[in-house]
Amino acid sequence: MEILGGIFAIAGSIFLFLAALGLIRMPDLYDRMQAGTKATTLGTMLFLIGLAIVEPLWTGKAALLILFVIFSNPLSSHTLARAAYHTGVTLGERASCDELAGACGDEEDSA
Amino acid sequence: MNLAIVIILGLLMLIAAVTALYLKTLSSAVIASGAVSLLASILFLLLAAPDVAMTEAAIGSALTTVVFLYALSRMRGKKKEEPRD
Amino acid sequence: MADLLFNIAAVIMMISLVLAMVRLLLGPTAADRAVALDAMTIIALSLIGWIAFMSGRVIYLDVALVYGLISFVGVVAIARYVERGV
Amino acid sequence: MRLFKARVVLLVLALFIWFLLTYPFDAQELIAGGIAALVIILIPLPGIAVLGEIRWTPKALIYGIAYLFYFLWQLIKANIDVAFRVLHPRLPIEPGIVRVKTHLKTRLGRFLLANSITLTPGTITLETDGDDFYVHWIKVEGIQDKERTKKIVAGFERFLEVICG
Repeated sequence: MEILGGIFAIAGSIFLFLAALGLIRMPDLYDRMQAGTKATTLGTMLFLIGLAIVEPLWTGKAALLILFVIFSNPLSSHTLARAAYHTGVTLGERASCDELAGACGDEEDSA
Repeated sequence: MNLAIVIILGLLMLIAAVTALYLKTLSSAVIASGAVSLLASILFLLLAAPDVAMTEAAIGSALTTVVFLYALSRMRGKKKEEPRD
Repeated sequence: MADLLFNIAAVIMMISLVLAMVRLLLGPTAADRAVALDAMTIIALSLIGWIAFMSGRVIYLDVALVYGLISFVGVVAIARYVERGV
Repeated sequence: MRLFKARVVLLVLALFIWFLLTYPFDAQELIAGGIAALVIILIPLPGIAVLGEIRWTPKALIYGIAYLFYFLWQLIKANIDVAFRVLHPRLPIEPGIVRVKTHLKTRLGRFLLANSITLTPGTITLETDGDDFYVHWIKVEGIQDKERTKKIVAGFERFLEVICG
Protein backbone atom coordinates (compact mmCIF):
# COMPACT_ATOMS: atom_id res chain seq x y z
CA MET A 1 0.00 0.00 0.00
CA GLU A 2 2.81 2.37 0.86
CA ILE A 3 4.53 1.63 -2.42
CA LEU A 4 1.33 2.45 -4.31
CA GLY A 5 1.20 5.83 -2.59
CA GLY A 6 4.84 6.46 -3.47
CA ILE A 7 4.20 5.61 -7.11
CA PHE A 8 1.28 8.06 -7.18
CA ALA A 9 3.53 10.72 -5.65
CA ILE A 10 6.26 10.17 -8.23
CA ALA A 11 3.75 10.28 -11.08
CA GLY A 12 2.44 13.58 -9.73
CA SER A 13 5.89 15.08 -9.43
CA ILE A 14 6.69 13.99 -12.99
CA PHE A 15 3.63 15.90 -14.21
CA LEU A 16 4.79 18.94 -12.23
CA PHE A 17 8.19 18.61 -13.90
CA LEU A 18 6.54 18.44 -17.33
CA ALA A 19 4.61 21.60 -16.51
CA ALA A 20 7.82 23.43 -15.63
CA LEU A 21 9.49 22.11 -18.77
CA GLY A 22 6.53 23.34 -20.79
CA LEU A 23 6.90 26.76 -19.19
CA ILE A 24 10.47 26.87 -20.49
CA ARG A 25 9.99 25.34 -23.92
CA MET A 26 6.73 26.77 -25.24
CA PRO A 27 7.14 29.74 -27.56
CA ASP A 28 4.35 32.11 -26.46
CA LEU A 29 2.36 33.03 -23.39
CA TYR A 30 -0.87 31.15 -24.07
CA ASP A 31 0.89 27.87 -24.83
CA ARG A 32 2.87 28.24 -21.62
CA MET A 33 -0.42 28.71 -19.85
CA GLN A 34 -1.77 25.49 -21.36
CA ALA A 35 1.13 23.50 -19.92
CA GLY A 36 1.23 25.44 -16.68
CA THR A 37 -2.45 24.97 -15.87
CA LYS A 38 -3.31 21.43 -16.88
CA ALA A 39 -0.18 19.58 -15.89
CA THR A 40 0.12 21.27 -12.49
CA THR A 41 -3.50 20.50 -11.65
CA LEU A 42 -3.19 16.78 -12.31
CA GLY A 43 0.30 16.70 -10.77
CA THR A 44 -0.90 18.13 -7.47
CA MET A 45 -3.95 15.86 -7.52
CA LEU A 46 -1.83 12.74 -7.98
CA PHE A 47 0.68 13.78 -5.32
CA LEU A 48 -2.03 14.48 -2.76
CA ILE A 49 -3.79 11.20 -3.57
CA GLY A 50 -0.50 9.43 -2.94
CA LEU A 51 -0.17 11.29 0.36
CA ALA A 52 -3.70 10.27 1.34
CA ILE A 53 -2.97 6.63 0.51
CA VAL A 54 0.12 6.56 2.70
CA GLU A 55 -1.49 8.52 5.57
CA PRO A 56 -5.20 7.58 5.55
CA LEU A 57 -6.05 10.00 8.36
CA TRP A 58 -5.10 12.96 6.19
CA THR A 59 -7.62 12.15 3.46
CA GLY A 60 -9.99 14.99 4.37
CA LYS A 61 -7.48 17.78 4.11
CA ALA A 62 -5.92 16.36 0.96
CA ALA A 63 -9.38 16.18 -0.65
CA LEU A 64 -10.08 19.79 0.34
CA LEU A 65 -6.78 20.88 -1.20
CA ILE A 66 -7.62 19.04 -4.41
CA LEU A 67 -11.00 20.82 -4.54
CA PHE A 68 -9.32 24.20 -4.07
CA VAL A 69 -6.81 23.52 -6.80
CA ILE A 70 -9.42 22.27 -9.27
CA PHE A 71 -11.61 25.33 -8.79
CA SER A 72 -9.03 28.09 -8.42
CA ASN A 73 -6.37 27.10 -10.95
CA PRO A 74 -8.47 27.39 -14.14
CA LEU A 75 -10.00 30.61 -12.83
CA SER A 76 -6.69 32.34 -12.23
CA SER A 77 -5.27 31.23 -15.57
CA HIS A 78 -8.43 32.42 -17.32
CA THR A 79 -8.14 35.82 -15.67
CA LEU A 80 -4.46 36.07 -16.57
CA ALA A 81 -5.05 35.04 -20.19
CA ARG A 82 -7.79 37.64 -20.58
CA ALA A 83 -5.63 40.34 -19.05
CA ALA A 84 -2.71 39.44 -21.29
CA TYR A 85 -4.91 39.43 -24.37
CA HIS A 86 -6.37 42.83 -23.65
CA THR A 87 -2.93 44.36 -23.03
CA GLY A 88 -1.80 43.20 -26.44
CA VAL A 89 0.28 40.06 -25.93
CA THR A 90 0.11 38.50 -29.38
CA LEU A 91 -0.06 34.87 -30.42
CA GLY A 92 3.21 33.35 -31.61
CA GLU A 93 4.44 33.03 -35.18
CA ARG A 94 2.81 29.64 -35.59
CA ALA A 95 -0.68 30.97 -34.93
CA SER A 96 -3.22 30.15 -37.59
CA CYS A 97 -6.31 32.19 -36.75
CA ASP A 98 -7.60 34.69 -34.22
CA GLU A 99 -11.37 35.05 -34.24
CA LEU A 100 -11.51 37.27 -31.18
CA ALA A 101 -9.61 39.99 -33.04
CA GLY A 102 -12.01 39.52 -35.95
CA ALA A 103 -14.98 39.98 -33.67
CA CYS A 104 -13.44 43.13 -32.24
CA GLY A 105 -13.74 44.76 -35.64
CA ASP A 106 -10.27 44.48 -37.21
CA GLU A 107 -10.65 41.87 -39.92
CA GLU A 108 -11.87 38.32 -40.37
CA ASP A 109 -8.81 36.24 -41.10
CA SER A 110 -10.03 32.78 -40.10
CA ALA A 111 -9.23 30.16 -42.67
CA MET B 1 18.68 15.77 1.99
CA ASN B 2 16.96 18.42 4.07
CA LEU B 3 20.08 20.56 4.13
CA ALA B 4 20.45 20.44 0.35
CA ILE B 5 16.84 21.54 -0.13
CA VAL B 6 17.30 24.38 2.36
CA ILE B 7 20.40 25.56 0.52
CA ILE B 8 18.71 25.42 -2.90
CA LEU B 9 15.65 27.27 -1.58
CA GLY B 10 17.85 29.93 -0.01
CA LEU B 11 19.77 30.42 -3.25
CA LEU B 12 16.52 30.69 -5.22
CA MET B 13 15.27 33.24 -2.73
CA LEU B 14 18.41 35.32 -3.15
CA ILE B 15 18.12 35.17 -6.93
CA ALA B 16 14.47 36.24 -6.79
CA ALA B 17 15.29 39.13 -4.46
CA VAL B 18 18.11 40.39 -6.70
CA THR B 19 15.82 40.03 -9.71
CA ALA B 20 13.20 42.13 -7.95
CA LEU B 21 15.83 44.83 -7.52
CA TYR B 22 16.99 44.89 -11.11
CA LEU B 23 13.77 44.46 -13.07
CA LYS B 24 12.76 47.51 -15.09
CA THR B 25 8.96 47.27 -14.90
CA LEU B 26 7.54 47.68 -11.44
CA SER B 27 4.74 45.12 -11.73
CA SER B 28 7.31 42.44 -12.60
CA ALA B 29 9.30 43.45 -9.53
CA VAL B 30 6.18 42.98 -7.41
CA ILE B 31 5.73 39.48 -8.86
CA ALA B 32 9.37 38.64 -8.10
CA SER B 33 8.93 39.79 -4.51
CA GLY B 34 5.89 37.52 -4.33
CA ALA B 35 8.18 34.66 -5.32
CA VAL B 36 10.57 35.68 -2.52
CA SER B 37 7.80 35.41 0.05
CA LEU B 38 6.69 32.04 -1.37
CA LEU B 39 10.18 30.60 -0.95
CA ALA B 40 10.52 32.19 2.49
CA SER B 41 7.28 30.51 3.50
CA ILE B 42 8.58 27.07 2.48
CA LEU B 43 11.83 27.75 4.33
CA PHE B 44 9.98 28.66 7.52
CA LEU B 45 8.04 25.43 7.22
CA LEU B 46 11.25 23.42 6.81
CA LEU B 47 12.54 25.09 9.97
CA ALA B 48 9.45 23.71 11.79
CA ALA B 49 7.52 26.97 12.25
CA PRO B 50 4.08 26.45 10.69
CA ASP B 51 2.54 29.53 12.29
CA VAL B 52 5.23 31.83 10.93
CA ALA B 53 4.93 30.17 7.54
CA MET B 54 1.17 30.76 7.51
CA THR B 55 1.62 34.42 8.40
CA GLU B 56 4.31 34.85 5.78
CA ALA B 57 2.02 33.24 3.18
CA ALA B 58 -0.91 35.48 4.06
CA ILE B 59 0.96 38.75 4.40
CA GLY B 60 3.84 38.33 1.98
CA SER B 61 1.94 36.73 -0.83
CA ALA B 62 -1.45 38.43 -0.81
CA LEU B 63 -1.45 41.56 1.30
CA THR B 64 1.89 42.95 0.14
CA THR B 65 1.13 42.20 -3.50
CA VAL B 66 -2.31 43.80 -3.36
CA VAL B 67 -1.08 46.88 -1.48
CA PHE B 68 1.89 47.38 -3.81
CA LEU B 69 -0.29 47.01 -6.88
CA TYR B 70 -2.87 49.37 -5.44
CA ALA B 71 -0.15 51.97 -4.86
CA LEU B 72 1.19 51.41 -8.37
CA SER B 73 -2.22 51.87 -9.94
CA ARG B 74 -2.69 55.12 -8.00
CA MET B 75 0.68 56.33 -9.30
CA ARG B 76 -0.23 55.38 -12.84
CA GLY B 77 -3.49 57.31 -12.57
CA LYS B 78 -1.62 60.44 -11.46
CA LYS B 79 0.83 60.20 -14.32
CA LYS B 80 -1.97 59.98 -16.85
CA GLU B 81 -3.64 63.07 -15.48
CA GLU B 82 -0.53 65.26 -15.37
CA PRO B 83 -0.02 65.91 -19.08
CA ARG B 84 -3.57 67.21 -19.37
CA ASP B 85 -2.94 70.05 -16.92
CA MET C 1 10.22 2.31 1.10
CA ALA C 2 7.58 5.01 0.89
CA ASP C 3 10.13 7.45 2.31
CA LEU C 4 12.52 6.77 -0.56
CA LEU C 5 9.82 7.19 -3.22
CA PHE C 6 8.61 10.42 -1.63
CA ASN C 7 12.18 11.73 -1.49
CA ILE C 8 12.63 11.06 -5.20
CA ALA C 9 9.37 12.93 -5.82
CA ALA C 10 10.68 15.85 -3.74
CA VAL C 11 13.87 16.01 -5.79
CA ILE C 12 11.87 16.12 -9.03
CA MET C 13 9.67 18.85 -7.54
CA MET C 14 12.74 20.90 -6.59
CA ILE C 15 14.01 20.64 -10.17
CA SER C 16 10.67 21.83 -11.50
CA LEU C 17 10.65 24.69 -8.99
CA VAL C 18 14.02 25.79 -10.35
CA LEU C 19 12.75 25.55 -13.95
CA ALA C 20 9.67 27.64 -13.16
CA MET C 21 11.98 30.15 -11.48
CA VAL C 22 14.00 30.38 -14.70
CA ARG C 23 10.81 31.35 -16.56
CA LEU C 24 10.15 33.94 -13.88
CA LEU C 25 13.58 35.44 -14.52
CA LEU C 26 13.37 35.31 -18.33
CA GLY C 27 9.70 36.04 -19.01
CA PRO C 28 9.48 38.97 -21.39
CA THR C 29 6.19 40.39 -20.08
CA ALA C 30 4.66 40.70 -16.62
CA ALA C 31 1.98 38.18 -17.59
CA ASP C 32 4.64 35.54 -18.31
CA ARG C 33 6.08 36.11 -14.86
CA ALA C 34 2.64 35.83 -13.31
CA VAL C 35 2.09 32.48 -15.05
CA ALA C 36 5.43 31.27 -13.69
CA LEU C 37 4.48 32.47 -10.19
CA ASP C 38 1.18 30.59 -10.45
CA ALA C 39 2.97 27.39 -11.40
CA MET C 40 5.51 27.91 -8.60
CA THR C 41 2.66 28.26 -6.13
CA ILE C 42 1.14 24.95 -7.14
CA ILE C 43 4.52 23.21 -7.00
CA ALA C 44 5.08 24.74 -3.56
CA LEU C 45 1.73 23.29 -2.43
CA SER C 46 2.98 19.81 -3.26
CA LEU C 47 6.31 20.54 -1.61
CA ILE C 48 4.50 21.58 1.57
CA GLY C 49 2.63 18.26 1.39
CA TRP C 50 5.99 16.48 1.25
CA ILE C 51 7.30 18.44 4.25
CA ALA C 52 4.15 17.49 6.16
CA PHE C 53 4.72 13.86 5.30
CA MET C 54 8.37 13.89 6.36
CA SER C 55 7.68 15.56 9.70
CA GLY C 56 4.49 13.59 10.25
CA ARG C 57 2.35 16.53 11.38
CA VAL C 58 -1.01 17.18 9.79
CA ILE C 59 -0.97 20.83 10.88
CA TYR C 60 1.44 21.57 8.04
CA LEU C 61 -1.27 20.82 5.50
CA ASP C 62 -3.21 23.77 6.91
CA VAL C 63 -0.41 26.01 5.71
CA ALA C 64 -0.90 24.58 2.24
CA LEU C 65 -4.65 25.29 2.48
CA VAL C 66 -4.06 28.90 3.48
CA TYR C 67 -1.44 29.28 0.81
CA GLY C 68 -3.68 27.89 -1.92
CA LEU C 69 -6.50 30.27 -1.04
CA ILE C 70 -4.35 33.37 -0.57
CA SER C 71 -2.10 33.03 -3.59
CA PHE C 72 -5.18 32.75 -5.79
CA VAL C 73 -6.20 36.20 -4.56
CA GLY C 74 -2.70 37.48 -5.30
CA VAL C 75 -2.67 36.17 -8.87
CA VAL C 76 -6.12 37.61 -9.57
CA ALA C 77 -4.92 40.99 -8.22
CA ILE C 78 -1.91 40.86 -10.54
CA ALA C 79 -4.14 40.02 -13.50
CA ARG C 80 -6.51 42.87 -12.71
CA TYR C 81 -3.60 45.28 -12.38
CA VAL C 82 -2.12 44.16 -15.68
CA GLU C 83 -5.50 44.65 -17.33
CA ARG C 84 -6.42 48.09 -16.05
CA GLY C 85 -5.16 48.79 -12.53
CA VAL C 86 -6.64 47.36 -9.30
CA MET D 1 -38.05 29.46 -3.64
CA ARG D 2 -34.82 29.76 -5.58
CA LEU D 3 -33.17 31.53 -2.66
CA PHE D 4 -34.32 28.81 -0.29
CA LYS D 5 -32.85 26.18 -2.59
CA ALA D 6 -29.60 28.12 -2.75
CA ARG D 7 -29.43 28.24 1.05
CA VAL D 8 -29.96 24.50 1.35
CA VAL D 9 -27.23 23.86 -1.23
CA LEU D 10 -24.90 26.20 0.66
CA LEU D 11 -25.65 24.39 3.91
CA VAL D 12 -24.77 21.04 2.35
CA LEU D 13 -21.62 22.53 0.85
CA ALA D 14 -20.52 24.12 4.14
CA LEU D 15 -21.14 20.92 6.07
CA PHE D 16 -19.22 18.94 3.45
CA ILE D 17 -16.22 21.28 3.66
CA TRP D 18 -16.33 21.17 7.47
CA PHE D 19 -16.50 17.40 7.30
CA LEU D 20 -13.40 17.30 5.12
CA LEU D 21 -11.56 19.81 7.28
CA THR D 22 -12.02 17.78 10.50
CA TYR D 23 -12.03 14.37 8.88
CA PRO D 24 -11.34 12.10 11.87
CA PHE D 25 -14.11 14.02 13.69
CA ASP D 26 -15.98 13.49 16.91
CA ALA D 27 -19.48 14.49 18.00
CA GLN D 28 -18.82 17.91 19.46
CA GLU D 29 -16.84 19.10 16.46
CA LEU D 30 -19.71 18.09 14.20
CA ILE D 31 -22.25 19.92 16.37
CA ALA D 32 -20.16 23.08 16.44
CA GLY D 33 -19.75 22.97 12.68
CA GLY D 34 -23.47 22.46 12.17
CA ILE D 35 -24.32 25.49 14.32
CA ALA D 36 -21.77 27.62 12.46
CA ALA D 37 -23.16 26.50 9.08
CA LEU D 38 -26.72 27.34 10.19
CA VAL D 39 -25.62 30.83 11.23
CA ILE D 40 -23.80 31.33 7.94
CA ILE D 41 -26.75 30.47 5.72
CA LEU D 42 -28.98 32.94 7.58
CA ILE D 43 -26.71 35.86 6.62
CA PRO D 44 -27.92 37.48 3.37
CA LEU D 45 -24.93 36.90 1.11
CA PRO D 46 -24.66 38.62 -2.27
CA GLY D 47 -24.65 36.35 -5.29
CA ILE D 48 -25.87 33.33 -3.41
CA ALA D 49 -28.72 32.74 -5.88
CA VAL D 50 -26.24 31.18 -8.30
CA LEU D 51 -26.19 28.04 -6.20
CA GLY D 52 -29.96 27.66 -6.57
CA GLU D 53 -29.56 26.81 -10.22
CA ILE D 54 -28.69 23.19 -9.48
CA ARG D 55 -31.55 20.78 -10.19
CA TRP D 56 -32.61 18.32 -7.53
CA THR D 57 -34.02 15.47 -9.54
CA PRO D 58 -32.46 11.99 -9.21
CA LYS D 59 -31.54 12.14 -12.88
CA ALA D 60 -29.46 15.25 -12.22
CA LEU D 61 -27.64 13.43 -9.42
CA ILE D 62 -26.78 10.50 -11.67
CA TYR D 63 -25.64 12.88 -14.40
CA GLY D 64 -23.56 14.78 -11.85
CA ILE D 65 -21.64 11.67 -10.86
CA ALA D 66 -21.21 10.71 -14.51
CA TYR D 67 -19.98 14.25 -15.22
CA LEU D 68 -17.37 13.91 -12.50
CA PHE D 69 -15.97 10.74 -14.03
CA TYR D 70 -16.10 12.16 -17.56
CA PHE D 71 -14.27 15.27 -16.32
CA LEU D 72 -11.53 13.21 -14.65
CA TRP D 73 -11.08 11.15 -17.82
CA GLN D 74 -10.79 14.32 -19.88
CA LEU D 75 -8.27 15.74 -17.38
CA ILE D 76 -6.05 12.68 -17.68
CA LYS D 77 -6.33 12.80 -21.48
CA ALA D 78 -5.41 16.49 -21.43
CA ASN D 79 -2.30 15.78 -19.40
CA ILE D 80 -1.12 12.99 -21.67
CA ASP D 81 -1.66 15.41 -24.54
CA VAL D 82 0.38 18.14 -22.82
CA ALA D 83 3.13 15.66 -21.98
CA PHE D 84 3.29 14.54 -25.60
CA ARG D 85 3.49 18.09 -26.90
CA VAL D 86 6.14 19.18 -24.39
CA LEU D 87 8.39 16.18 -24.89
CA HIS D 88 8.13 16.12 -28.68
CA PRO D 89 11.38 17.57 -30.07
CA ARG D 90 9.65 19.79 -32.64
CA LEU D 91 6.72 21.04 -30.49
CA PRO D 92 3.69 20.11 -32.63
CA ILE D 93 1.57 23.16 -31.92
CA GLU D 94 -0.45 25.48 -34.11
CA PRO D 95 -2.30 27.82 -31.76
CA GLY D 96 -5.28 29.97 -32.53
CA ILE D 97 -8.30 31.57 -30.93
CA VAL D 98 -11.66 30.21 -32.04
CA ARG D 99 -15.23 31.08 -31.19
CA VAL D 100 -17.64 28.45 -29.92
CA LYS D 101 -21.30 28.80 -29.07
CA THR D 102 -23.00 27.39 -26.01
CA HIS D 103 -26.69 27.11 -25.30
CA LEU D 104 -26.41 26.90 -21.52
CA LYS D 105 -28.38 29.75 -20.02
CA THR D 106 -27.53 29.71 -16.30
CA ARG D 107 -24.49 31.39 -14.78
CA LEU D 108 -23.44 28.31 -12.81
CA GLY D 109 -23.59 26.15 -15.91
CA ARG D 110 -21.42 28.58 -17.84
CA PHE D 111 -18.91 28.81 -15.01
CA LEU D 112 -18.59 25.04 -14.84
CA LEU D 113 -18.36 24.82 -18.63
CA ALA D 114 -15.59 27.42 -18.80
CA ASN D 115 -13.62 25.69 -16.06
CA SER D 116 -14.05 22.32 -17.75
CA ILE D 117 -12.93 23.71 -21.10
CA THR D 118 -9.79 25.05 -19.47
CA LEU D 119 -8.90 21.64 -18.09
CA THR D 120 -9.59 19.61 -21.23
CA PRO D 121 -7.10 18.75 -24.00
CA GLY D 122 -5.52 21.79 -25.58
CA THR D 123 -8.05 24.51 -24.80
CA ILE D 124 -8.27 27.57 -22.51
CA THR D 125 -11.28 29.85 -22.20
CA LEU D 126 -10.10 33.36 -22.96
CA GLU D 127 -13.18 35.58 -23.01
CA THR D 128 -16.93 35.23 -22.86
CA ASP D 129 -19.38 37.43 -24.70
CA GLY D 130 -23.05 36.53 -24.49
CA ASP D 131 -23.44 33.02 -25.87
CA ASP D 132 -19.96 33.00 -27.37
CA PHE D 133 -16.88 31.60 -25.71
CA TYR D 134 -13.52 32.57 -27.18
CA VAL D 135 -11.20 29.63 -26.72
CA HIS D 136 -7.46 29.45 -27.19
CA TRP D 137 -6.78 26.15 -28.92
CA ILE D 138 -3.27 24.76 -29.04
CA LYS D 139 -3.79 22.93 -32.34
CA VAL D 140 -6.67 24.25 -34.39
CA GLU D 141 -8.57 21.49 -36.18
CA GLY D 142 -11.82 21.58 -38.08
CA ILE D 143 -12.63 24.53 -40.25
CA GLN D 144 -16.37 24.69 -39.69
CA ASP D 145 -17.85 26.47 -36.72
CA LYS D 146 -20.17 23.55 -35.97
CA GLU D 147 -17.37 21.02 -35.98
CA ARG D 148 -15.37 23.01 -33.46
CA THR D 149 -18.34 23.47 -31.20
CA LYS D 150 -18.95 19.74 -31.31
CA LYS D 151 -15.33 18.97 -30.45
CA ILE D 152 -14.92 21.41 -27.59
CA VAL D 153 -18.19 21.91 -25.73
CA ALA D 154 -20.67 19.20 -26.75
CA GLY D 155 -19.27 16.54 -24.41
CA PHE D 156 -19.73 18.69 -21.30
CA GLU D 157 -22.95 20.35 -22.37
CA ARG D 158 -24.66 16.97 -22.51
CA PHE D 159 -24.16 16.60 -18.76
CA LEU D 160 -24.42 20.22 -17.68
CA GLU D 161 -27.76 20.70 -19.42
CA VAL D 162 -29.30 18.14 -17.11
CA ILE D 163 -27.51 19.29 -13.96
CA CYS D 164 -28.20 23.01 -14.18
CA GLY D 165 -29.62 23.70 -17.62
